[in-house]
Amino acid sequence: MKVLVNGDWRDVSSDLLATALQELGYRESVFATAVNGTVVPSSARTEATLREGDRIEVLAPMQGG
Amino acid sequence: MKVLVNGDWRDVSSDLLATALQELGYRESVFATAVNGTVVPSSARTEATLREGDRIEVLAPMQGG
Amino acid sequence: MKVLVNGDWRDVSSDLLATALQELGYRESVFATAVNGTVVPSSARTEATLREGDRIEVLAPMQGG
Amino acid sequence: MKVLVNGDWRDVSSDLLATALQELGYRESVFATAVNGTVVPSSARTEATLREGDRIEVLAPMQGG
Amino acid sequence: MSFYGVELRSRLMLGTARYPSPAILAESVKASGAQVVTVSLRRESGGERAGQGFWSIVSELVRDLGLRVLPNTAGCHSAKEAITTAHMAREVFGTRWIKLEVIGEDDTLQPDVFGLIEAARVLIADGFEVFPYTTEDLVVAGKLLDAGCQVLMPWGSPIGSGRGLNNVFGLKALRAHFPHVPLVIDAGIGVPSHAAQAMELGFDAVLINTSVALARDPVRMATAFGKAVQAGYDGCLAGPMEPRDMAAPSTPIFGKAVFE
Amino acid sequence: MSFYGVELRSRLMLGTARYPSPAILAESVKASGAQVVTVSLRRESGGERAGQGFWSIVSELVRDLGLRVLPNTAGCHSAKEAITTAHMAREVFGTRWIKLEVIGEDDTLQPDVFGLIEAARVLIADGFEVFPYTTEDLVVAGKLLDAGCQVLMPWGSPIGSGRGLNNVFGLKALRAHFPHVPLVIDAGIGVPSHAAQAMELGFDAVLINTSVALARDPVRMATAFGKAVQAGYDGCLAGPMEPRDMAAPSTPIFGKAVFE
Amino acid sequence: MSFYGVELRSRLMLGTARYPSPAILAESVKASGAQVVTVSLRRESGGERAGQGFWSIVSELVRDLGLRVLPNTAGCHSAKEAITTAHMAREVFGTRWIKLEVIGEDDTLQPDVFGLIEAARVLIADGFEVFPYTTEDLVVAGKLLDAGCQVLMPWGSPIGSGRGLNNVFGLKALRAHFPHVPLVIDAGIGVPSHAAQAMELGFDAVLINTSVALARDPVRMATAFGKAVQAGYDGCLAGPMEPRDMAAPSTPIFGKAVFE
Amino acid sequence: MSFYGVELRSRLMLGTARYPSPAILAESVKASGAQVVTVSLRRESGGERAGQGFWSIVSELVRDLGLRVLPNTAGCHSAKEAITTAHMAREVFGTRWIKLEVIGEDDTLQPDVFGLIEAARVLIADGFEVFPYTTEDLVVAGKLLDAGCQVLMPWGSPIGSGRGLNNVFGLKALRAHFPHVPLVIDAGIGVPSHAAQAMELGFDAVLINTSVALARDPVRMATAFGKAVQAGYDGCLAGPMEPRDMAAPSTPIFGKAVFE
Repeated sequence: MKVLVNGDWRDVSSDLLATALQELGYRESVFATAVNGTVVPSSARTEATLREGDRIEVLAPMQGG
Repeated sequence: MKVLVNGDWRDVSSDLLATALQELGYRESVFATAVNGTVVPSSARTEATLREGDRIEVLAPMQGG
Repeated sequence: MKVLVNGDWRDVSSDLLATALQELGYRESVFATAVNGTVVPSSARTEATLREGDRIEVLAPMQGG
Repeated sequence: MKVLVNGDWRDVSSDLLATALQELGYRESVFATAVNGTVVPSSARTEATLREGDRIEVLAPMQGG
Repeated sequence: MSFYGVELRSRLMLGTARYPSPAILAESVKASGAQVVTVSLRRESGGERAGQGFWSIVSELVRDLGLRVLPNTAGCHSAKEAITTAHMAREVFGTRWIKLEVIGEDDTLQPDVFGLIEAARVLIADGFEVFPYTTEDLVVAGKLLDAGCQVLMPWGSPIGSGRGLNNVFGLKALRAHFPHVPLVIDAGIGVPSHAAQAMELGFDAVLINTSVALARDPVRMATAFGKAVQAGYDGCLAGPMEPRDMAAPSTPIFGKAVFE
Repeated sequence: MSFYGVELRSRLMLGTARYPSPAILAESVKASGAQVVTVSLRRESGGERAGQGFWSIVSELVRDLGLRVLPNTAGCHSAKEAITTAHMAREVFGTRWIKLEVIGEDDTLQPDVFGLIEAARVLIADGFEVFPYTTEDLVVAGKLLDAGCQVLMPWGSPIGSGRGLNNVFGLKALRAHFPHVPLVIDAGIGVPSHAAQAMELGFDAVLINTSVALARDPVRMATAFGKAVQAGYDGCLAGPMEPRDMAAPSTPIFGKAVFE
Repeated sequence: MSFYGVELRSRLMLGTARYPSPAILAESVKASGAQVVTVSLRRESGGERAGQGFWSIVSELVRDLGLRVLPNTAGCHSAKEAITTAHMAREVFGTRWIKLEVIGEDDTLQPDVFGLIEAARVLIADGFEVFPYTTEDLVVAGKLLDAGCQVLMPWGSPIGSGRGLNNVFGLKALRAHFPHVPLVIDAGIGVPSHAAQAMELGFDAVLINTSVALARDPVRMATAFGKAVQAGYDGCLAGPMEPRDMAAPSTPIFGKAVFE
Repeated sequence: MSFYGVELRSRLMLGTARYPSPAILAESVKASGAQVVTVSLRRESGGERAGQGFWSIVSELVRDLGLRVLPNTAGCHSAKEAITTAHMAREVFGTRWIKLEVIGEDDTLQPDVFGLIEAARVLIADGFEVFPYTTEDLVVAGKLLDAGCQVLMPWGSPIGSGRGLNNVFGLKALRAHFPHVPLVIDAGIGVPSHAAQAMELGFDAVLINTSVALARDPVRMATAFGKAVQAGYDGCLAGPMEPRDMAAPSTPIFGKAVFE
């Protein structure tokens, strides 16, 4: 299934957000997620299902002013 | 009938705006009118009816910056 | 003998600056003196002679910016 | 005879300023002269004598602010 | 320069309030060379003729000098008030032009940019040609243009303050972002050099009132502003040199005499 | 306004250096309305005709427009140099007027006020009418007046810098302390609003050169400065309102309509 | 000073971006004495650990120094974006505080006050404690307060410009109209004297980033800003003298000696 | 920083005049961290003990805090007066240091640079270490240095005016031309940000009096100035960023999320 992750098209096999993120290499680290512009809290990722073409944003802490 | 003219309560006998204005001393001069916050153009004054308690604004040209 | 002390005419009997200053009530305190626009150091006051009409300045510490 | 004209050494044969200036090509035009830092007015040039090594300034009008 | 298709030669606009006398008002308008004068509306009681008197003076000027009248909505604190006032002004003054003021705060008389945009939208839909009194805010400016305004009137400083241009940086940014929109500095100009500076920054025109009307000699001050606006406009178009940190001799130093 | 008994209508004085061409210089002088132009002297070699060429252009302007020529001692770094140069200028230009510059520092081209006062004394004894290029220093100004100067030319900012008035406070104090002495801002004016500001502060005239000569369009800039000087002068005499910290309405609020 | 019930001693807030190294960031935070640091969010690809690395440094500082983290919504151009980003920040940083930026224009990075107010309303309803990055506009400020903001963060000048306070008048008016609201100058401070000036105007705190991070010696600059903020705060509370136009002697002249 | 071979840590110098009470003077000196205090002389009549009282307070501070006393020649209007006063001060205060003031004009209390240079020459020949109160004039500065002064004290604005730095350009030029001479801003500083600004311009120290003494809370203001001077000094040495005309995001925009 193709999904748009941070602006790049990626293939994932799982249709669960949590599992898909693991496939994409996101582990242990601190990050936040949104699917199609809606925030998906960490606690909800194991139940959030993905569909072909979904837009996923994965954001991590960075420097800010 | 009591109407509020430019913030002061006044008695007028006519329930037509045009006639009431004449009663109130407005003649010949250049002015614009609004009743209850709605503009009443000069041409419509002869048909505009007044009710007890109506708020009438009569405005004339003045200096402005 | 009349001398001008800080702008006021004063009578002093002594013609020695040191003694005249004592007459005028200057004792112990920290001050500097000039006679006719010339500085007279403390050490020289016992030998400095005065003449009728001399202008004496007696200055003490004060606040300054 | 060598003289310094506006900072350059030049040979002139005449020891009269007026004639020397002609030799140097100054004709008709509006200019002012000084020899060794002293102004020599136009009227005095025919009588002003030069000596070996004299410093001559010849100045003409220019733009100024 | 044109406002809503009306070509104007003069880049000075003049307010009509606070003059010592109608005669001095008339003389000041003439002396200024202004082609646009602002006017307003106020309550008049029956039998009173103040408005009529004022208007007859202005009408004569308008006719004799070929002026345009620009009514304002001074003193309005909401879009609704401003809209109603604009309609009444259109009827009285017979023009679609309206200087739209929606005041947000009474001490600084700063624009309420929210009410301003709302009123601008409504009035433009109603056929008005709106001159909005606004701040130097670029986003607000963009929304006013989107609403259909074809002129913007940013403040220099509070109305009647005479402080000149409080935020030169902000005004420069406004000019730079909307290079093709007629921009008029509308408030706070105190002395002719302020007006010249505004024009040098590239603004298209200046609207003055208090600093002429309250000058000791309003007519002479009107003349002064007329010249200042031209001076600043010419100065802008003439392409000024860049300021330098240090000096550069104006008189060439090449060929300098040496007297030892 | 008069300088050493010579009445002048125009309060703008113009330098003649750094223009793109003699023709543009001539047009700029005309456009500015200036009645005084500054000139200088430089070394010329035999056979060269540059000075002659320049002078014939200026002479023609002087004759046609009835100008006064004000020679300067630009580039002089000592009283002696300046005195010698002044004498040579008097002979060449046939005037007792001399704009006395004694430069004390080459980056800022600031006056050497010591050499200046010394040279002023000597030249005045020699019959010159001295226009000293000076700082805003009040004590220096007093000494120049004591020496017999009847005009002072304080700098606005370094020559050719176009920075405008660096020390408004100091210039105001100078004006306030010598209310009856003709004071001319001599250097650093960059744009017309600077010139207007100088006049609004009460200065009697302004001398401009670089900011006209180096403008993209010198002739138009000359026009601009001509108007700006008039605007500032009129503005000063018209008695400007005092600036206010906060706003006051320019449209009277009495009689404001209420639409609920 | 308290923000949403959190008492803070230090009136300096520090951004974490653009430092030469994480070590210099950490030292700068310590040197500044700041108790609040701002952070942000960005895209991270799987396997990348940049965010994690940054966060572990900041977390350690936060723990060791007892800091508060203030996440921002930098780079968001709409209310929607800013709202989504705020929610993600809340999850990642575990705080209800959000420095709300809705950018309206990319050259000046000025706030879009419309999107700002809209986002503030939504976020406050969602339980956030909003620190809005806004302009000096009084009407906007009023609407943000009405929306439930308990702190305002007006800009001094464009983010990263180092220009200081572009509109001192406007900022003074803001301070005067909301005397009891914590007001933080959020952008454009370039040197310590700018920060001191902001505090002297009565602002409650200052947020600095670029001018520390891009200084040649960020740690020393952080120290400098720490002191400047205290100096300005003390100076404000100490009740400064009014400036005078002309001089008054600071040494009493009574008793002055006379030497003829 | 050293003045005539005396090393000083604090870059704030404090005047002792115009405080509400001797106790507040003493507390202010302590709070400021100043290591140099200025004092003066005045006429005292026999039997009077005011000078003695003042001096015993200052002496105690001097002893306890290890201060240096810098006597001035305030109020002197000629070189002769100043020279005589300096000699008397040397005897009373037991120091070769003298803050040399020769006042040229009573409203602005500006230096008479002619009398100043003359007095400086004489006093240096007499063994004094002269701190001349001067203007920003570069030529005057050069002559004072030639006379043997090893410190210069240019004014910021008139003594007691609290106006800050009237001529930033001139002061910058002074700093640039004499990079190795200790330069102290001596007059006119009104608020801590002025002091910080002076230090950011690269000045070595600041002398304050009136703005501390006449503050509502002099002790707190003394603290404020102490911090401001350090802040400005650190800020100068930390190498500030250059100000920019437009914005630069402090939060990196690379990696910005997209929410459609």
